[in-house]
Amino acid sequence: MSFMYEKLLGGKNGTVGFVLLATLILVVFPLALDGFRLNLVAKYLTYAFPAISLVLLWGYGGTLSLGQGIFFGLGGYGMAMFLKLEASSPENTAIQSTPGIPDFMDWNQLTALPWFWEPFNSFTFTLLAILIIPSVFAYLIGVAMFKRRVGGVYFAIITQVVSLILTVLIVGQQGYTGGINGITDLRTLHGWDITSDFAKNLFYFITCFLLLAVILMSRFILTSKFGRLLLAMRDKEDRVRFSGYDVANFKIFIFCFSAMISAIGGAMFTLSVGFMSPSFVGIVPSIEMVIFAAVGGRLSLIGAVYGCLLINFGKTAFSESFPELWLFLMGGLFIAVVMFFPNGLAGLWEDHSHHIKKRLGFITSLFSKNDTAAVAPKLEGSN
Amino acid sequence: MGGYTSSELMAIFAMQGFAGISLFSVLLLMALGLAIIFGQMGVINMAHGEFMAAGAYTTYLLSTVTETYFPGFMPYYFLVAIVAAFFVAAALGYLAEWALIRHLYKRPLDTLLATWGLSLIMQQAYRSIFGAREVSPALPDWLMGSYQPTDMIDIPLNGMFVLALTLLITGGVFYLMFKSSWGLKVRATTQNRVMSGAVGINTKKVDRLTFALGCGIAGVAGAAFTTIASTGPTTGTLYIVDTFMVVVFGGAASLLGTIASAFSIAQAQSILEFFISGSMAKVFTLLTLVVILMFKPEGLFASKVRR
Amino acid sequence: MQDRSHNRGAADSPKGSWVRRSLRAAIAAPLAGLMLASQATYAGVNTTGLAVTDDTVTVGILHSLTGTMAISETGAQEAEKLAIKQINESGGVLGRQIKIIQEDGASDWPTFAEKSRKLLVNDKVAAVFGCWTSASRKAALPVFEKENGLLYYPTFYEGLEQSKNVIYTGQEATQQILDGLNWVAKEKGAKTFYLIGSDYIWPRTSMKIARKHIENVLGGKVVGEEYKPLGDTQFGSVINKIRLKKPDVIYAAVVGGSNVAWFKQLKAAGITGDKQTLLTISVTEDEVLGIGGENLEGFYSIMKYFQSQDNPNNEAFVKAFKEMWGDDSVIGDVTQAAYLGPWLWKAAVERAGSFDIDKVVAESEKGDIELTTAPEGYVKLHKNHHLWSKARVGKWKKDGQVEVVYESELIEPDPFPAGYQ
Amino acid sequence: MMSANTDFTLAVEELTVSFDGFKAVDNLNFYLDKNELHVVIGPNGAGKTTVLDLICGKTKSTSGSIKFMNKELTKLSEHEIVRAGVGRKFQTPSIYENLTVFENLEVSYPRGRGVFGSLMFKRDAEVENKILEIAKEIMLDHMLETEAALLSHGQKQWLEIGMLLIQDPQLLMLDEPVAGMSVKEREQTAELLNKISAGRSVLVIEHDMEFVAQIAHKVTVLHQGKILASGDMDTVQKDPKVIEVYLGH
Repeated sequence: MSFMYEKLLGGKNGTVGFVLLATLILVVFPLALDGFRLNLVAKYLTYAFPAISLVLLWGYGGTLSLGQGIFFGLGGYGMAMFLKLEASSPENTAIQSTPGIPDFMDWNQLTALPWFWEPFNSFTFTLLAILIIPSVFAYLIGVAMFKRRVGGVYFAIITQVVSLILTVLIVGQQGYTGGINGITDLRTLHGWDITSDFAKNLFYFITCFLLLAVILMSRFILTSKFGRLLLAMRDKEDRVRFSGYDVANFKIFIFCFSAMISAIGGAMFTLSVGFMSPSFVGIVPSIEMVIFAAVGGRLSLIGAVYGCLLINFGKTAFSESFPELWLFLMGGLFIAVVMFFPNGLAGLWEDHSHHIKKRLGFITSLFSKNDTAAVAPKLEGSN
Repeated sequence: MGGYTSSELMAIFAMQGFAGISLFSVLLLMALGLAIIFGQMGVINMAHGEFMAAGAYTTYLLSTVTETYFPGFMPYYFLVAIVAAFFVAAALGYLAEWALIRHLYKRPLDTLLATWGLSLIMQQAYRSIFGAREVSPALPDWLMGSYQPTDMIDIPLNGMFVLALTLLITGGVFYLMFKSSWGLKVRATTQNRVMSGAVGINTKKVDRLTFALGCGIAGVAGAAFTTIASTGPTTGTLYIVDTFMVVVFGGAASLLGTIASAFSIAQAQSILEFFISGSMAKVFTLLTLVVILMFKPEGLFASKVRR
Repeated sequence: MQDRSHNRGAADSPKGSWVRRSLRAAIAAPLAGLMLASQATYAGVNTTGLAVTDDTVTVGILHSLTGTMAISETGAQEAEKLAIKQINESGGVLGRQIKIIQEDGASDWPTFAEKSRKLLVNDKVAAVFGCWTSASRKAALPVFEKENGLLYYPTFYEGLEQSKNVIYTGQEATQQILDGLNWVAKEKGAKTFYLIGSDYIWPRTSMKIARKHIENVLGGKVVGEEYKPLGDTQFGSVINKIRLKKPDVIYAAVVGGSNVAWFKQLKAAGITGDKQTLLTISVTEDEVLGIGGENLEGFYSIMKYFQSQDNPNNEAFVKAFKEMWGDDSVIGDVTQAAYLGPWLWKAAVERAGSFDIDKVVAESEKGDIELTTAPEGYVKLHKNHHLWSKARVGKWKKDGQVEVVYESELIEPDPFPAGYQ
Repeated sequence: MMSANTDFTLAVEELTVSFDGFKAVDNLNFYLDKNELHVVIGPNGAGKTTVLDLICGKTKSTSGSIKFMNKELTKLSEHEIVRAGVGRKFQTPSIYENLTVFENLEVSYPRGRGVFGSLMFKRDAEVENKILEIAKEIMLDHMLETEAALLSHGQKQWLEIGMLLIQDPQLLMLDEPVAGMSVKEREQTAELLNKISAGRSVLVIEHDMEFVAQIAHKVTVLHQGKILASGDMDTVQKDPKVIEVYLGH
């Protein structure tokens, strides 16, 4: 148990933050929000997966990836391919020239299912593919880049280009991918209606549990020697190398892990929203994921979740009332976070928590520190 | 290519070559400003495309004003517009450096995020001021039409104009960076900020002017760009990644590298497009670049330095 | 201007922070019992809990106000508001004034799905007028089918779809394409065609239909088929290919920002209306604002509606539109189609005597709802949820308007055209 | 080119590296015995740091051979060279400022060097004892929980030496270990170096001649990438070429 407590929850402070988040998403939201809003929150929470992956990769590892959309997209598309095949049974698609293949293939004059779609008939394969394909892809990019010590700015730009390539490819090869419309009209999973309210609620809770599990796994990594090495590499990469570590391997591992997390988010996105499109793969969503992490606090796993929720609630609220102002606000937020609050919400919380403590007395004995407290002194000098 | 006469093929060859050169001048013009800002200063300016759009909108504004108030001046306004585009974009750049960039020189990844924020703000500003619709300035007649050396060859005049402008600006940048005393200061500052400060160079001023110069050139690119396409609030985002690829591929610190890289990318893209679809041409070009960069991360033309 | 503010007021009133609204909902719950009593008075026109009261009915408008599609979708939502204003002025629908809740799709497909769900589930609107791109419709469609909503979709599109919950007021691909091709083959004696479009579903499907028609019906030849990535602005290579192939007709479906670059570069390369026949299915008066009339002069568009169409319906429509939205506004094909939506809905509702979606759809599916007042001329709703409409070919003039050079008979909509798939 | 095996801990033979034609190290031959504390001196730009870079793999040689206990290093990557038993301290103290002294030493502890090893690494008694032992040696045992950023400049230098010592290298290379230290700290460092050179070879780059005299068993003078003189301190100091180079500047 003490292993659990120290390694996964991060001691008392970490536990409090974790329990607060769990309470918020597992109890408060489901009680306070109607089905429609809860489904929205599910969508927001799926973005928290890539945001958390960026905390690991960028906040701790010092490697900024502008390509997390790639992995989010791969995970999402994997799930969408399975669901689309199920939705394209010969009975459902009898009207097509070639029944039994997805509608967009038929429109693009394909007459048979492409070979790489075949395995997605199996749900087991799909689940494995969602985890493995993005990791392998990240591994290839990682080996090519990190073994050659490409890092920093160049890594950011190259991952951005890769996400552009993938978008152009998906849009251009619409017979195989559904093109710019994406893969839409997903209805059932093993014959079970995924659009029902019950299904949506279930997906919400699955997303929550997966998210909490991902946070615990990330905690485990960060509290291990690996975590200290990540920080060490970020600040003095040469020293780590000349202490006998193969730095590239560590970066590759964390990149693959972050890819896998993002892909899980993508898969849950497809289930919650009911479709997948190239607009979640490209440059803009990838950068938005970075801002979720930055707003939450780039060194706070839990902060990333709050960052996601805050920005997306803001986006929805603002786009309903002041659509013109939204981009100004978003842009201003980017700049403000970089220039004035490099530690994001987690940093603000840290700075002001003792004021709150004075006022709230008793309650703050629980609230005074969240998980970021442990790493807060390490925030300086990040990039 | 059966069934065509040799003169037809020659004509196509010539025009196809020019299509590549035309793309080259566009890429180069956009990349030059970035090569200065990113290559010399190490600042990742994700808002570079928006500074370009600033130049394009300036041109549009001038064309509208001229058309309404000084119709007689129409044939010449475009030349004025290029100069104006430079100064408007440069002034915006000067402001951005002062407000934003100067605080972030030591944090390159953070400049990336901050300038992305800046680009969002600029896009929305364009949308609020000029509307969401794409606009397109009326061009003087001498920019329209084409030059026909033979019956079959048509070389677009606007393409030639952009090419000439590109050569002019490139020459200017080279002179400024490598022949003038100001260029010496810029290079000194970027190589060793502390030392340059110590020998009496006002490094703050140099930084600000260099950034403004880079943005100004982006503005000129924007003005030139109105001759071939339209301008919308998000026009800039279409080119930013390509532009970065040109600079990175060429080797960030090398202006010659930028030129060579713009040329090879443009020709590759343009030739590929003749044989395969546009999307696949783009995918292949970018993929090749990424693969080459993985093997030669410092870019094609970077000199070997002691690290 | 007064009406405009009225509309905006109607649209704004249900807004506010969602938190506040949730709270309000919580407070409202105990009152629901009381409200049941009042529902009885209009139970006849609404048995499914839609947002209908004794004197109002609420509908949704869902277009992109922000993002890249805002340019195109502005006209459509303006036309829908004009139609609703006119309906209200003439006494409303079943004696009820129409209230609008407007949502922004933000050019983002999932947002369309999200906002559709909001309009249907939270706001319980009786109908939604909205969507523009196929992608946004595809994203929203499962929501409409799931929540049994009703969407009036205004854009000409690729067809291959017929949902119980959607009324398509634009033309499907065959309605736009076939007659135009017949015309150009007959009028210009065209035998060879070069097809070029942006790379997505609508141009590809349209080109597929065009190619089959050219090859199988007209006995012509397609000498080239080309797709450019969305937003691409470099057409040099394509133009060179066109020169090499020397087609009788360039058949184009290039959209968005690419459109401007495409026509500018054509003109710069000396390919102009007096030397080359070019037929496009993607340029309306809206696009011309960006492209510039001088770059299009002499080229042809096929649409079902042009602003310069000469009939009394259109004259009144153009006048009303400019009164409401300003003298500078132009009206394109989709704008007109969007204007039809509220009128078709009103007609169906009044014949059904109810706002219930199922009843309204059932009336619409009878295939005999007509509009004699449509700006494009007489239209009729087909059983298959699409409109009977005419195809028109317009020749562009320098001022950005067309001269209509051809008008077909009413064409039956056929979203799943046999022999063209 | 294959060079014969030797008894030397380190044998550098015909080592050359050029940067765009400029030869920073030119045909260098250099040997280091067990238990030897060898100091390399020379004017700025003589190529001293480059030699260390070449040995520890930071810079790749153009030609020549570096043999460490008869193992060719020029083909190995940095971490392999470290694992072979070569430790290197940088000119400016290179420690993890955000970690405590204890954590700095722990991160350098030569176990759990692989990805999964580091994930499963446990802080057991063996680790703690070793860290304590090293901390004592570098005079920081009273500051184990202090964040490294708060150490004095001299203490940082020691900490970095300690981070090398914990790996028990056969060859220890120190680039200007006393730069910026107080007189007292220098003395303590000299003592430390003399203590740790037992059982291993130590290669030091230093400017401070007084300090060099205190510690060096053998001195090599480098000039323009070549060896100018080599031998004990007295011989070297009297060498006319050396005097010329140092005074001629």
